[in-house]
Amino acid sequence: MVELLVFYFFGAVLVISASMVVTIRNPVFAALFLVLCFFSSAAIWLILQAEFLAIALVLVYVGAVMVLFLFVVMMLDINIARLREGFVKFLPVGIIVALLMLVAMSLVIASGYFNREEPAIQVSQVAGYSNTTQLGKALFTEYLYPFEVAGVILLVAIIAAISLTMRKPRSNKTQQPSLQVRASKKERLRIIKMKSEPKQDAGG
Amino acid sequence: MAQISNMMLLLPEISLLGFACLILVVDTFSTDPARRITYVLSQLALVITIGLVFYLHTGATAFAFGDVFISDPMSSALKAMIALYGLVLFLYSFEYLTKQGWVKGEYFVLGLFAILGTMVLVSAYSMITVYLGLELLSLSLYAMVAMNRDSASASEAAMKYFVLGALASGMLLYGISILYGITGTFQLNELNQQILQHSAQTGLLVFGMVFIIVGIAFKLGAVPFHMWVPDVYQGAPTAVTMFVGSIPKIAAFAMAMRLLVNGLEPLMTNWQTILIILAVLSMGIGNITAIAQSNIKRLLAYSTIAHIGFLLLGIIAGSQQGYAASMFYVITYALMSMGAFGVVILLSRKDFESDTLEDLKGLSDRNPWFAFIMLILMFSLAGVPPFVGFWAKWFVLKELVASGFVWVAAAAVFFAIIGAYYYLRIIKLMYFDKADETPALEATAQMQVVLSLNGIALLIIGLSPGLLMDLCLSSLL
Amino acid sequence: MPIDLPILSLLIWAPILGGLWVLYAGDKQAETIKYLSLGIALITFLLSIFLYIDFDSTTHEMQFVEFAPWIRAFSINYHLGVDGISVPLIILTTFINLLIILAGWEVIDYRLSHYLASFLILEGLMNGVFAALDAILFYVFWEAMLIPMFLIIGIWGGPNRIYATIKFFLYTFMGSVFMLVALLYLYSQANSFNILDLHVLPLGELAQKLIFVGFLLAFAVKIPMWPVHTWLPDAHVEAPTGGSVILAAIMLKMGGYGFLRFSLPIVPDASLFFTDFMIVLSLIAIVYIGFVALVQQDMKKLIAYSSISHMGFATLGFFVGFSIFAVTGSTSGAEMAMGGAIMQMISHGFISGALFLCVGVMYDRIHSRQIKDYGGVVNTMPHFAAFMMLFAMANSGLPGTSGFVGEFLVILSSYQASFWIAFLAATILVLGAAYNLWMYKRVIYGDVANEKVEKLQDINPRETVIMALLAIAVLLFGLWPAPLFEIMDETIKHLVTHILQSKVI
Amino acid sequence: MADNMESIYIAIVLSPLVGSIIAGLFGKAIGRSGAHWVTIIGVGISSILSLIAYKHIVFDGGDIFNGAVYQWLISGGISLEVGFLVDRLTVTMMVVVSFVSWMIHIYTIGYMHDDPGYQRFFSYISLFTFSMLMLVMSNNFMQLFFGWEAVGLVSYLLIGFWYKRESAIFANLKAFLVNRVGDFGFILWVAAILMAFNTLDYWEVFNRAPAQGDVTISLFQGYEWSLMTVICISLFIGAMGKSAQFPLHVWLPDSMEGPTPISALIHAATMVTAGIFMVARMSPLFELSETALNFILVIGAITAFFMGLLGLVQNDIKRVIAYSTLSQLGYMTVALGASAYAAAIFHLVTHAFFKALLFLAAGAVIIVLHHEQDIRKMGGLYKYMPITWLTCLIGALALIGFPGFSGFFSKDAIIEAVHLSTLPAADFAYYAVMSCVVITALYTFRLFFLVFHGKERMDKETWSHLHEAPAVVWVPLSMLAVPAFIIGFFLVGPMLFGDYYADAIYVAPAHDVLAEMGHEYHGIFGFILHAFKQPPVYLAFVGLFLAWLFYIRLPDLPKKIAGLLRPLYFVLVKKYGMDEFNQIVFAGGVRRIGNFLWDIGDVKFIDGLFVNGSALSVQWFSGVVRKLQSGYLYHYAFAMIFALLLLIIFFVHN
Amino acid sequence: MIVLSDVLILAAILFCISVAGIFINRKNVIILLMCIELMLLAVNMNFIAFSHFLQDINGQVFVFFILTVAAAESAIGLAILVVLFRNRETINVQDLNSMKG
Repeated sequence: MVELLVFYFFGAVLVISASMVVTIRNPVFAALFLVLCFFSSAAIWLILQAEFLAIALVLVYVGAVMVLFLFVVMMLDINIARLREGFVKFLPVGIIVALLMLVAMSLVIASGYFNREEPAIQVSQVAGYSNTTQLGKALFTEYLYPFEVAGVILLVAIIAAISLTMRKPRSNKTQQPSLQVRASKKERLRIIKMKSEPKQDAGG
Repeated sequence: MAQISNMMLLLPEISLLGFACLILVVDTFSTDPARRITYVLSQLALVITIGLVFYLHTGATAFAFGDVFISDPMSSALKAMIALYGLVLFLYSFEYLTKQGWVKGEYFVLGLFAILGTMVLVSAYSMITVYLGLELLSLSLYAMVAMNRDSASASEAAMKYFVLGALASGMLLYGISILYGITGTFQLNELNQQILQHSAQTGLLVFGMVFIIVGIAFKLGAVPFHMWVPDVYQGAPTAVTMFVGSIPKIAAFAMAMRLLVNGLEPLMTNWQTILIILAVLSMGIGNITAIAQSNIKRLLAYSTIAHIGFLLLGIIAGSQQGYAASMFYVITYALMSMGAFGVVILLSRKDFESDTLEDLKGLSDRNPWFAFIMLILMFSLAGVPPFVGFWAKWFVLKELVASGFVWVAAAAVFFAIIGAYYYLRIIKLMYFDKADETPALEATAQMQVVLSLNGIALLIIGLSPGLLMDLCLSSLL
Repeated sequence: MPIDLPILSLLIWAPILGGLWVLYAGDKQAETIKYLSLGIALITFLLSIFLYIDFDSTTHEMQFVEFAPWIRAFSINYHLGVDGISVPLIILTTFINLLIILAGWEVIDYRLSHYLASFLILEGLMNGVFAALDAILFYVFWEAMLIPMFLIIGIWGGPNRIYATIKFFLYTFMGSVFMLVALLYLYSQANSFNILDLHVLPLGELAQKLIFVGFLLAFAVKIPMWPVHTWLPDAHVEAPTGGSVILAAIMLKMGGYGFLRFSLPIVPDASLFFTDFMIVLSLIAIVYIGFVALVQQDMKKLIAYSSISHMGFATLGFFVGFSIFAVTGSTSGAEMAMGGAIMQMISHGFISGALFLCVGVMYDRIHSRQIKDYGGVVNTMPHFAAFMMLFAMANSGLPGTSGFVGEFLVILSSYQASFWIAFLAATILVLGAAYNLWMYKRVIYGDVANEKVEKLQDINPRETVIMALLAIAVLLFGLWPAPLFEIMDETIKHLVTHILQSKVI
Repeated sequence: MADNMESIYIAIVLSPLVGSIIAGLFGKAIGRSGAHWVTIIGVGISSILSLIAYKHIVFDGGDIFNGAVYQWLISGGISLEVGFLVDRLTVTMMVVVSFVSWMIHIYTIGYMHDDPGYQRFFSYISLFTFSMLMLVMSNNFMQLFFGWEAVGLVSYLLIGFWYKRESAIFANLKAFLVNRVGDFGFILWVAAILMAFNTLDYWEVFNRAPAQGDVTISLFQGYEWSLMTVICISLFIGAMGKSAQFPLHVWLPDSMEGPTPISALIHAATMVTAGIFMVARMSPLFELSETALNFILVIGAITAFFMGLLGLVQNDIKRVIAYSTLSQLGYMTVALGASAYAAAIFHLVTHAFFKALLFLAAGAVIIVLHHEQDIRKMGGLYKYMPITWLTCLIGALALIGFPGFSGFFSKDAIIEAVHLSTLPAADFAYYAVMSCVVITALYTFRLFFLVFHGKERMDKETWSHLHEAPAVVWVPLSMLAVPAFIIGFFLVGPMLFGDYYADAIYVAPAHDVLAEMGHEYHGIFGFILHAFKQPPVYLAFVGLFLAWLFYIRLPDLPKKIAGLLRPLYFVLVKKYGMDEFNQIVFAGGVRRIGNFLWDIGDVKFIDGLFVNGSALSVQWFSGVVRKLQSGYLYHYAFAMIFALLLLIIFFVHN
Repeated sequence: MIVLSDVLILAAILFCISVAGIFINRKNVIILLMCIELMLLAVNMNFIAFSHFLQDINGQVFVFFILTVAAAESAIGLAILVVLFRNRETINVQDLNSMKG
């Protein structure tokens, strides 16, 4: 029963904050509401016994992704005032379509088959069950191949992000690894042969 | 789990990944502004991949990694084609980037990753791998589209592509989740079995399937999920447009095959109807809108949409031969599309994309040979024999008719007539109009050779389409 | 001629490869490529004559058959062969092409090699259409033909050439794609693209009707029948002389050939069902287009319309046979109608080709096709006037010329079906004479109309040769058509017997 | 002998053709004299051989020849051949045709002496001779049609011989088209023959014809027509075109634009009589349809009477003769209608000679007067051109049927035959031809008097140079004058009442008016005496007298009468308005229909609405669809979502 | 006890909000990126619910991958955004219509 209440509570928070994300004009606030969304989702996930993912959500999303968002929001000097114009005009149509969509989806989802309660016997009730362990086992055995692919995806993201955003330095100096590596002894140390000066007459 | 035999099956992917990483490193330390080493290594990677695919090709079907990976004749054939097309694409791209003066190592690296993603997708036998392959491909492409950082239209295109792509993959995921909720599996074969057992839940299954189809349709660029196509084609640098227009179509075909045929075959009658709507809309909207275009890349985008409609027809046929027809279609279409963009690249000059139709005026006076190649390309795209485009259409139509969809076939040929108009218009510009100005075409020898081969290939395959047809048929039977 | 020489393949590929050779040789050696093309065309023509000599007219079976697998997976074959219907058409093709090469001799100075190559390639493709026994092979030739023709009109055509050529292409393309669907449907039933297999394939009634409609769209556009004829005047008018000649002399015949090879034998019951419809359309073509031709101000347009009207006889002849059989119960009338229709096609090939060449001769000199720009040409070009008189008369179906034979036989036989069919068909006697001779009067007769006409030079030896060859053909087949009918007779007999048998499942 | 005869027949046909081809193709090489020699020799051979053939068939009683020369084609099991049927009818025509033609060839040397198209002209008239011979010698309907059209072609070429003259090229077009209207009926007739008899061979058709007498054909729903009637009427429509019967006569007067030898040869002696010949040849068919015979009678009578009237008001010397020709053709047609085929052919033969004579005489006058054709500008020529005057007088007397002259016999026979005919239309025809006798005499001698007598009305210059025509002109005149005068004596007996035609002409016993007349025939003088008991002779005298009165005695009278009967005069001058009617209704109407079909049907409706219309609507639609591609991300997203929504609604919630 | 469809409907609401956000929002591209995150969250919710109710760990594995990909996606999205902003000095969605038709 408590579970249910908690679920509804966080569900409500989730829905409200999600609506705020969509409708609020200031992107900073939007990002913050998104954080709230993630938090409440994480809570619900906990109820659904996905502990690892709930934590990961908070850590990865709130900790990394949302910071990135905020960083970009701050970095780009956006004229917020202009962004507020003419928003309401499109709202009704949008809401109607979204509601229709929701109705269409809910009618299907709520139909008999999914209308069931939690299974009576749950694996988590087995002693020593660890969600994280189970997940880890699956990941590194059955899903090794997808796991590697996911790794590649992250690599692509890195390459892409760098290659897109990295600019040739305008004023500040940066290192150029290719030049550094190629630097040879000759370039670093110039040995200048100098004519030795004629020895001064000692005691001259 | 990861036995040697598993790894063996993955050799092409592994080698490609290895090369990509190697190139990434080499590129970083290369000082050559022309990036010749990067380019050569990328081509080498692809050649080796092709070699490995051939080497591993047994004609048998094998699974690896808990059945999330499949190696079957179709995947081998498609991988070989993808890598081969990658070779050609890189060649054209290198020419283009050199001309435009912004050769980047990342282009090739990301290109290789995109190809890798395609290969993952082609070999995917679980919805997870389908999704990951798709994302690997898509993310690489988003970045490639935006790669020309100084181009406003490129970044706009990339943004549109990205947002819509993410939306589509979100829908795909939603569909996957519903299917998972019903069947409890991601593995396509099991999915197939489970659906049979859950036939009472057909409504729900179709619900999930609709979302999945949206994802596929988006990747293919089928109406009404096509709206990104023209903008991306136009905005992206031509080399990238060419990329987007060829290999990912093969990937999307593979994705459709895996999900709809391997996974959702029991729901065939349902998806056939949906696909018919999408196909007819694609052919209609694509062809009709193309008529009004004045930008070649945009025109080719709409033409792609129309061709996707045709491509879907083979899948709609719902028979092995029909799938083979679609495969034939996508392979030949990619070839034609590359050739067409190759001509656009040929025409382009430094800081000048040369992508309006006006730029084609009087091409036959400026360079009769490449005008002739373009002529072959256009007639092939229009589906006029003896070029290969005809056989592609012929094959899908034949299978469609064989499956009893005669009226769909009739509608298809009707739209093909409308489509012929704008191809003819291009030929008209090249052959019947006089050029306003006639700057000489700049092209390296290898570009000329490859473009010529590309054009002539259409004729040769057109004269003897049996080989490729046999390949497609044997890949699917 | 040793019988094992692949003569049909040679007829197809010699001109195509020759055309590529010419294309390769390029414009720089103008004289060389002219003689080269002429040589190729001549060789092809001679080859086709051997076809006639070796032809066995005592059987309706396909002859000179060549067979090689092409696409094994779907049993599509490179399957060639000719019967009594295709041999005359092939000879017509090679003959007309020979003349066209000659006709373009001094006239074409822009991209000559492309011009010559287009026509040579076109010739090969057209021979392919007439020789193909595999439906897909046929279709490939049929469609591929559009490409050179599209370019010929578009590059060397008149001021409105682009509209005309695109209209031509799309119109014909529209027709043929539906034929493709029909062929594919047939394959799904027969598992074969062999035309001869399709001939004996039993089909349901509805299927037959739909297939008929698919074929009809293709062939009706090509031949062309009312009301899908409007591409033809535009295409003819805008095309260069050679293009107009090919269009009129051969391309239109392909529509007729299609009816004979596909519509009638493959779906005889549907043909029977649509007979009245087809007859009505044919009659409309004859009468309506006759009227339209009368008021044309442009000579080429006039001849183009007259072509449509004359092709109405071909379609009438093909389909009236059913009605004749229904009335008389004998195949004799149907055979005669069919023979007349084919004769009409052949003869129209010569006559319309000749007339277009005539207009071309004048156009080369004055650069106008308008009737009003001429008058009194006979004063300055008497020899030309004489030839044109012959062709104009032939076009109005004067006995003794080939134009008479087909019309005569079709009218004669259609009377057996109904008086009114013959009545309406026979109006061409008056209308045909009216538009041909009225044009002749305004263009050739009369006093010299203007100074351009005053300065005209009579036809040169080259043009004389072309005209004379055509004149000989027109008179020969007019005075003695028997050899032609001898070739066709067995085939027609077999065809008529075949189409009168129901093959409904 | 038979084999030889076949070669002779072929030679008869081919020698003019060869001459024509040589003169036509190599005219320049052989020169002017070469051209006339080669053609005259060609036609000469032909006429001499024709005489031999005539002797062979008529006098020696040789075998009738009926055989094929070669197979034209075989289709549907029906063999169409080119072949000859030479019997007594044919051979008569052959002699007339080749002989008249020969004379005219010779005459042409003088008439066309200065014309630049000299060789061409000879080529044409030789070609005409060939065509006409093909026509008369044919043994089947296909070849008949060939000859039929071929003479039409040559007629077309010759009327338009002086192609610079607008009137000439108008006239030849008109002639050809009107003839084509006739041929339209003709070809339907051939088709009907084929349908009914499954052959086109004369003899086979004739043999099978009686069996088809009761067969009917349904042209309109519910109305049954006798097949024979349909056949015969369509056949007669063909004859109407060629033989210039009302209302297809309009081309003949205009055809006078051609050179005079042509008028004589084609438009008087031979081609225009082809229709008469043809009907006579087809007598076995016509005898099976009384309806058709009545129709023929009516048409013939109308033509004879009304065209004769027009002759009264014409001032062009050739046109007067042309209308006379029309009228005489009407006589022949009436004879056909009355089943007096022999009389028709008899009149045909006599007419050929005397009308050719008249034309050539007129031509002689025209040359002498330097191509002046208006009879109001002639007069008193008898003093200068006595030979012409004499020959012309013979021709004129023959034409009006002056007793003893050739025309008398034939015309009288026709009138008598019509009188005896029992067909419903016979009475009408009888009165028409009777009254026409007066008219004929009147216009003939009006012409004769105006030209040769009275005051000289030509201008001074011409007057001073008047002289007799050259020998090449008057020799043929004299040679034609002889038969025009005497031929009746020789032919009337055998041809009308004897067994001259043997089986060539068939008359049903019920219609056989000539046989009836034959009962009263007792030699030529009996025939002449008998004629004096009948009105026609007196009527001819009346006409002659009136002409004398009007144009010699009281030259002012005609004008007064014309003034009195102004409306009638106007109608006659306007030729009953036929030309205007045709011009407006047919020529104009056809052009209007053509323009309508083209402008509205083709350009606006098919091309505009359907072809370009669909192209434009596609283009318009393209513009509309383009707008959907707004470039806005949210629209794109919205489209995706909305499509998804629709898919869900239709496929999940269906 | 929580009923499966409750969670699913919650996810559906979230999904619809995010979807609506994409086409309602016409001003700020960043919000679009956030909407995408939201959408993935909705999907993840689905997976986790199913995973729980089916007692099958595979669903959570998928969520793991989705999280990974989503992170990569947002990195690239933001990178594109930065490039876009540099080129056009705006991230207003309404300004992104230089290509249309």
